[in-house]
Amino acid sequence: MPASTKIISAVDLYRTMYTIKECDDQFWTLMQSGQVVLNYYSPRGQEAVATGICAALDSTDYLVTTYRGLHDHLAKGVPLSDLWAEFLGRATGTCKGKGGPMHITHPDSGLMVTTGVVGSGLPIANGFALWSQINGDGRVTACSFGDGASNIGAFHEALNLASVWKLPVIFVCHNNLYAEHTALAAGTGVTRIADRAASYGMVGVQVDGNDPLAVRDAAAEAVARARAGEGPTLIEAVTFRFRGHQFGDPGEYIDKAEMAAARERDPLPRLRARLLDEFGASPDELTALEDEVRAAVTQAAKDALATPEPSVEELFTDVFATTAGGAA
Amino acid sequence: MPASTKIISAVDLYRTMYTIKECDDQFWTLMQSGQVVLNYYSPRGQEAVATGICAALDSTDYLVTTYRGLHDHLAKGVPLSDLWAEFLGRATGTCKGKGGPMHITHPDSGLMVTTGVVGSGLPIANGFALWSQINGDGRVTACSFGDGASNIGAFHEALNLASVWKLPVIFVCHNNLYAEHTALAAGTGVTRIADRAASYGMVGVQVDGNDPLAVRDAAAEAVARARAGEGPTLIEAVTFRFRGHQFGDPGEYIDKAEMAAARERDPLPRLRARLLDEFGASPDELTALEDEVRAAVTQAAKDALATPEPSVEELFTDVFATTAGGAA
Amino acid sequence: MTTTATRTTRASFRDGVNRALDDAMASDRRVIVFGEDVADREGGGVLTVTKGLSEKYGTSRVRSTPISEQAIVGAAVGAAIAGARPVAEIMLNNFLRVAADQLANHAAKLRYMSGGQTTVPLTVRTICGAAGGFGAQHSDILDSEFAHVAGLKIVAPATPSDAYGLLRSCIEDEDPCLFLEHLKLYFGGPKEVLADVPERIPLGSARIARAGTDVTVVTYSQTVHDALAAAKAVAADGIDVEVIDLRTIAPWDEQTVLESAARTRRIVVAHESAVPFGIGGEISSRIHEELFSQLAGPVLRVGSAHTPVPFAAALESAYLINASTIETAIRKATKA
Amino acid sequence: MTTTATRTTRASFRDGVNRALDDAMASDRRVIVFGEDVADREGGGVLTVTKGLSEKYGTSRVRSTPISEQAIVGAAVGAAIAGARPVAEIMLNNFLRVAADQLANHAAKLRYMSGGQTTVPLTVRTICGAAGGFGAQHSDILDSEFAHVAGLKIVAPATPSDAYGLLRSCIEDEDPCLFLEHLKLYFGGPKEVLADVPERIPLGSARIARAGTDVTVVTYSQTVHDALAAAKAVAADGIDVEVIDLRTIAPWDEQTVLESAARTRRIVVAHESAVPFGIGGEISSRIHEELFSQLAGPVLRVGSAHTPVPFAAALESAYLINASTIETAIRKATKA
Ligand SMILES: Cc1ncc(C[n+]2csc(CCOP(=O)(O)OP(=O)(O)O)c2C)c(N)n1
Ligand SMILES: Cc1ncc(C[n+]2csc(CCOP(=O)(O)OP(=O)(O)O)c2C)c(N)n1
Ligand SMILES: [Mg+2]
Ligand SMILES: [Mg+2]
Repeated sequence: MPASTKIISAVDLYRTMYTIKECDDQFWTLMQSGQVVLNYYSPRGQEAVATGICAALDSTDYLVTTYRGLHDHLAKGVPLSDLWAEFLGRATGTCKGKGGPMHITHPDSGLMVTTGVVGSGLPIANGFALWSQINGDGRVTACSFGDGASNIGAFHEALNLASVWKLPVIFVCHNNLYAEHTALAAGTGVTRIADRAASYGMVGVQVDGNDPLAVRDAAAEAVARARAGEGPTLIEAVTFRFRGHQFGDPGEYIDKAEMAAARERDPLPRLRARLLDEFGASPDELTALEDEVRAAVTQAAKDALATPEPSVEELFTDVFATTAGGAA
Repeated sequence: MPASTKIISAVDLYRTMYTIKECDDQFWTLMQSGQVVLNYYSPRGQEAVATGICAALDSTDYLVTTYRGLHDHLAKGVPLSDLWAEFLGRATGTCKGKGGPMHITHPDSGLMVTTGVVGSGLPIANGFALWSQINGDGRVTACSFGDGASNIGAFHEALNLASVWKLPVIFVCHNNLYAEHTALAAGTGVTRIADRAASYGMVGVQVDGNDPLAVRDAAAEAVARARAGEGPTLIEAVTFRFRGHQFGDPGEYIDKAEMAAARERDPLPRLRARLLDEFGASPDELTALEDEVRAAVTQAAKDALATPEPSVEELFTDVFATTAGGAA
Repeated sequence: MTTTATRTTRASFRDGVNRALDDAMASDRRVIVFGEDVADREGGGVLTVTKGLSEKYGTSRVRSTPISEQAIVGAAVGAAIAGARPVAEIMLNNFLRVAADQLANHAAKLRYMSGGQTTVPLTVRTICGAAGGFGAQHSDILDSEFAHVAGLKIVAPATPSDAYGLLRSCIEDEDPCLFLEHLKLYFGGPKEVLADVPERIPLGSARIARAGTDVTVVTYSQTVHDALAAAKAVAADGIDVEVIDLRTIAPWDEQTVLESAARTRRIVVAHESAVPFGIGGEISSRIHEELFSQLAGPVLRVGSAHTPVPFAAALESAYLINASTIETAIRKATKA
Repeated sequence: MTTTATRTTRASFRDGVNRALDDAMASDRRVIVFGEDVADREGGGVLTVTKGLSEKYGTSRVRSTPISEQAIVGAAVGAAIAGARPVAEIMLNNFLRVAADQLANHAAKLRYMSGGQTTVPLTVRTICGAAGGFGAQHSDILDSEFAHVAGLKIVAPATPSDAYGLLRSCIEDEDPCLFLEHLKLYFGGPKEVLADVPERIPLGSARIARAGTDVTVVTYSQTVHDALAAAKAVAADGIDVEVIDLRTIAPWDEQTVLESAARTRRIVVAHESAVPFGIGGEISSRIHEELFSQLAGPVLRVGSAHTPVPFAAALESAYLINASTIETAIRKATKA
C-alpha cells in the first residue's frame, strides 16, 4: 500500500512515540542502576521526527540511520524484542549481538543500516535509492542524520549526487541544535539547515520536529516527489535532545533556560494534549495505551536480559559471505 | 604595500597573461614534438582568473592551487626559470624536480601548496589563514580549485569552517565548465557555484573569468573583507579550458559550437583589444612586450632543458626533517 | 581448465577489464557501473576502459559521477546491500583516501555488524602504481593500507586474462572486493589471446607464473613481469626461479606459497609498494612461522624506496622496484 | 636521565596528555589545539583531555571545530606549513578514514614534494582501540594502515609519563606525527607520579618495560600492560620475559629490538590490532632478516581476531588480545 494512501491515526503516532519514550526510559533506568552498561545515545525529545517520517513510508521503503537511532528503529518497525536483545548484545538480537545499538540492521522492516560514523549514512542511502531507481521497484529511501552531520563532506557529496541523479531519497536532518557538546551556531555556517538544499537545486523544507503530524506531512510530500521520479528532498526537523549527547553526559554546556524552553515543546505531552483536545481521544484510552506499551517494553527488557550472549564461535562468522579458494 | 593601494596597470596584467599563454604554448610545442613527456594540464583560457586574483594579493599573501596551476604559479610570481626547471623535473626546479608540475611550492612568492587531489587544497588553505588570524600577520590566503571540485566533501567542510571561524581566505573557483570530461550540469546540482556560498553564510560572487579587471576588482573586495576580519569569500570566475583536460585529451565531448563561442571570449585578444582601444596602448608597445615575454620564456625553456635531472641521492632526502633516535 | 582460444586478436589489459565488465553486464542485470567519466558521453573513462558500456547497457546502468569519491563508494555500498552488483571506479587508488571510511568502516563491516543479514557484494576498481611521472599523489599502491582491514578482499592481476577472470569473480563474489589495476599494465603490459568465453579465476588462488626449483619469488600485479625478467636473467647462470603471482592479496594463497617455499627453501617477496609495513611482511612472517627450520635462509623482501614517489624521471626510476632489484635479491637468496 | 619527582599526586594517562598540551602551549606560542568539542565551553573534550586549555590560552589558540575531519586535518597541514605547531584532535582513529587524504597524501608528502622547502610539524591526536562495547566502527587501531605511509611518524604510548614525554616530542618534532591514545588507558590505565618538569621521550626510542633473559615480547600501547601481566604469570615457572614497549611504531627502534632478540633468541610480537598484514609482520620480518641463524625458533605474532570488532561483551573479550593470549605465545616460544 503506497504511503500516500496509508491511514495512520494520530493515536497510532502517539503509540509509536510512547514506545520510543518508554524504551528510552527503561534503558536509562537500567543504566542508572548499573544493571546494563551501554554506550547509549538517547532519542528522548526526537520521537516525533522518526514517527512522522516513518508514518509516510511503507514497510518496504528503506531507512538508514545513526547511533542515535532507537526512535528510527522502532518507528520503522524493528520488533521490540529483537531490538532490545541487540541493544543488550544478546544472541537473539537483530544482529546476533554483533552490531549493538550503533549498528542495528533489520531488513524485514526496511531498517537497512545504522552507522556510527557521522554523515556516512547519506552516501549509502543514495545507493539504496539508486538501485530502486534502476530496478524500478518504487521504493523510497529515507536517511536520518544530525545537524552536526550537515557540516561533514559526505553530506555535501550525497546531496549533490542525489540531485544530479534525481534519486528517490529523503534526507532527514534531526536538528536537535547540538552536535555532541557543540551548539549549532558554533559549528554551522548557516542558520537554517534546510537552506543548504539550494546548493543542490533540491527542495529543502524546515518543519517543527516536535509535531509528528507536520513531519508526516512534509515526509509524505517528499515521498510523493521521490516516487514520481522528481528526486530528493532535504527535510530539516527542528527538535531537541533532552538527555545530553550520550549516557553520562551531564550537559553542562546547555543553558538552563534553553533546556526549560525546549521542555515546553516536548512532543509527547504536546501530542497527548492534542489527542484529547482535537482528536477526541479519552484519557482512559490513552492511559490504557500507555500501560500496554509499558508492559510490552517491560517484557522485551525482561526477555532480553534473560537471553544469553552470543557464543564465542560467533566471533568468526559473518566476516565473509564466501570464503575464497586458498583463503586462510 | 597592501594590495588595495597596489597599482597594477592593465598592461601589467596583460604581461602576466601573455607569459602564461606563452609558457603554455611552449610546453605544448615541446610535448607535441615529443621532446618533453609530461602529464600536463593546460590553463589556456584561464589566464585572466589567476592574473586578476594575484593582482589583488601581496607577494606575502598565500596561494594554494591545483595540478592545473601554471597560471597561478606565474601570476603569484614563481620565477620563470625555477618553474620551468621543476616542470621538466630538473635539479634546479623549485622543488629540486621532486614535486613536478602538480606539486609546485615556492614560499618566497607565497605559492605554498599545489595539490593533485581534487578539493584537498581548500582545507589546507584554511590552515594558512588560521595561522595568519591567530598570528595577526595580516596575510590573506587565496585558494584555487575547479568547478568539479565544488562537488567534493572537502569543499563543503572547508567553506563551512572558514565561515564559522571568519578566516581571511578567498576561495576561487575557476569554473571552466568541465571536470575532466564531465560538463558542469552533468555533475553539479547547482548552476551558479557562487550560490553555494549561501550554505555557509558567506559572500559569494560570480565574475567574468575572462576579464582580468573584473576578477581583480572582485578579489580586491574579498581581500579587503578578509583583512578587515570579516571572513571568507567565494569567488566563482567563469571561464573556459581551450586544450581539454590534459595533454592528449582530444576533447571530443565538447560541442564544436560551444568551443567556438568560448574562443570568442578568449581573455587574451580581448584584453589586448581593450588595451589598444580603452587604455591607449600602442600596437608597437604590445608587440614589444610580447616579444620580450616570448624571449624570456624561450630562454627559461632552453635553460631548463639544459639543466641536469636531480642526482639519485635526492630520492632519499626530504622525507623527514628530523630523523628520530632509533630510526631505520 | 583452459578454454581453447578461438579469437586471434591479442587482448590488452584494458581489453580484459572492458570485456569482463561487458560480459558481467550482459549476463547479470544487477551489475551496474559508475565512476568519474565512465559513460560514453564522457569518453568511457580517461583510459577508455568502460568504453561502449553505456551505449550498450544504457546510462541508467552505466553512469558518470561527480567528483565525489565518498558518494561513489557509498552508493556502491547501499546498492550492493539492496541487491545490485555495483562496480564503482575510483580513478586512482590515492583518491580512495577520501573514501576510506566507506570502504573500510562500512563495506568491510556491514555484513559482520548485521550478524550476516546483509551482504555487500561490491567491487571497487582503481588504478595504482607509479609510471610516467605522475608524482607523489598519483602513484601509490594502497595494498597494505587495506589488506589489514578484516572483511575486504583485495585483488591485483598482472595479465589481461587474469584481469578478466578475476574481475568476473570479484563481481560475482558476495563480498566487497578492491580491484587494483596497475597503470603500467595499461601502457605496454603484455597482450594475450583471450578465449571466446574466458575462464573466471577464483579469488584467493595464486598462479605459478614460472615453475622453478631453486628460489621462489612471491609477487603480484605489475611486479610479476619484473620478477619474470629477473628469473630469465639468472637462468643464464643456472638459477631456476619459481615465480608465484598471488593475484589475490587478501586472502592470499598461503598453501601455494608454502608448498613452493618448502620445495625451494629460498624465498624472495617482491612488490612495488615499499617494504616497511608492506604486504611482504605478512608473507615473510607466515613462511617463517610455518617453515622456519626448513629454510636455507631468511625470506628476503624487496620493494620500491620507502619515500613518496618522486617526479623527475631519473628519481622515479631510482625509486621503483625493477627486474634488477629482484635479480639481486634472488642471487642473495641463493647464497644462503 | 630521570628527573626527581616532587609531586605526590598520581597522574592518569589523561593527566599526562593534558599536561603535555598545557606545557607545550605555555612554552611555545606556535602551539595551537583544535578538534571537536575541545574548548572549555564544550567541556574540554568528551574525555576532558583538553580541559582548561581554552580558558588558559584563549579560544583563538584552542578551538572547537565542526564535525569535519578533513577540514580539521587540512587546517593542521596549512597552519603547520605556515609556522604553527598545530595539535589536531580526531576523536577516534576510525574517523581518520574520512581524513586519510589530508594525512597520507598531504601531511606526509608535502615536505618531500616541495624538495624540503616546507615542513609539516603537526600532531594528530586520536583515540584508538577496543574497550567497553563501542562496536566495529569505533574500536579499530589504524596502526598498520598508516605505518606504511612514508613521511609519517606514529607514536603509541602506554603510560602517563610516556604520553607526556612523547606528546611533547611530537609537538616539537618538525614532521607530521600521529599520536595514538588507547581508550583503555583513559579508563583504568596505570597512574604514575609525574615530575614537576617531566622529561621528553625521544621519538623512535623503545623502552625496556621489563628486563628479562628468556623471551622478548615486543609490543606497544595498551598491550604493554597485557604483556607485563603475561610476563608476571610465566615468571612463576621460571620464564624470565623481557618486554619491549616500542612507544614509536614508525620509525621503530630496530636496534633495541634486535639487541634483545639476539640475547633471548625467542621473540613474540604482540599488538591489539589483527596479525594479518599488521605491524608484527614488519617486526618479525626484520628480526628474521637480521638474526635468522641465531634464533631458537620463528618469531611468533599474536593479536586480536582478524574480524571487525564485535559488540557483545562476551565477543569483544573473545576478540581482544589479552595477557593469556600472550602467555600462550611466550610458552610456545620457550618450547623452541
Ligand atoms: C566522522 C565522525 N566524526 C566524529 C564522530 C563523533 N561523534 C559522534 S556523534 C557526534 C555528534 C553528531 O552531532 P549531530 O550530527 O548533530 O547528531 P546528534 O548526535 O545530535 O544526533 C560526534 C562528533 C563520529 N561518530 N563520526
Ligand atoms: C579526489 C580526486 N578525484 C579524482 C581526481 C582525478 N581528477 C583530476 S582533475 C579532475 C577534474 C577536476 O575538475 P575541476 O575541479 O573542474 O578542475 P579543472 O580540471 O577543470 O581545472 C579529476 C576528476 C583527483 N585528482 N582527485
Ligand atoms: Mg545534533
Ligand atoms: Mg573544471
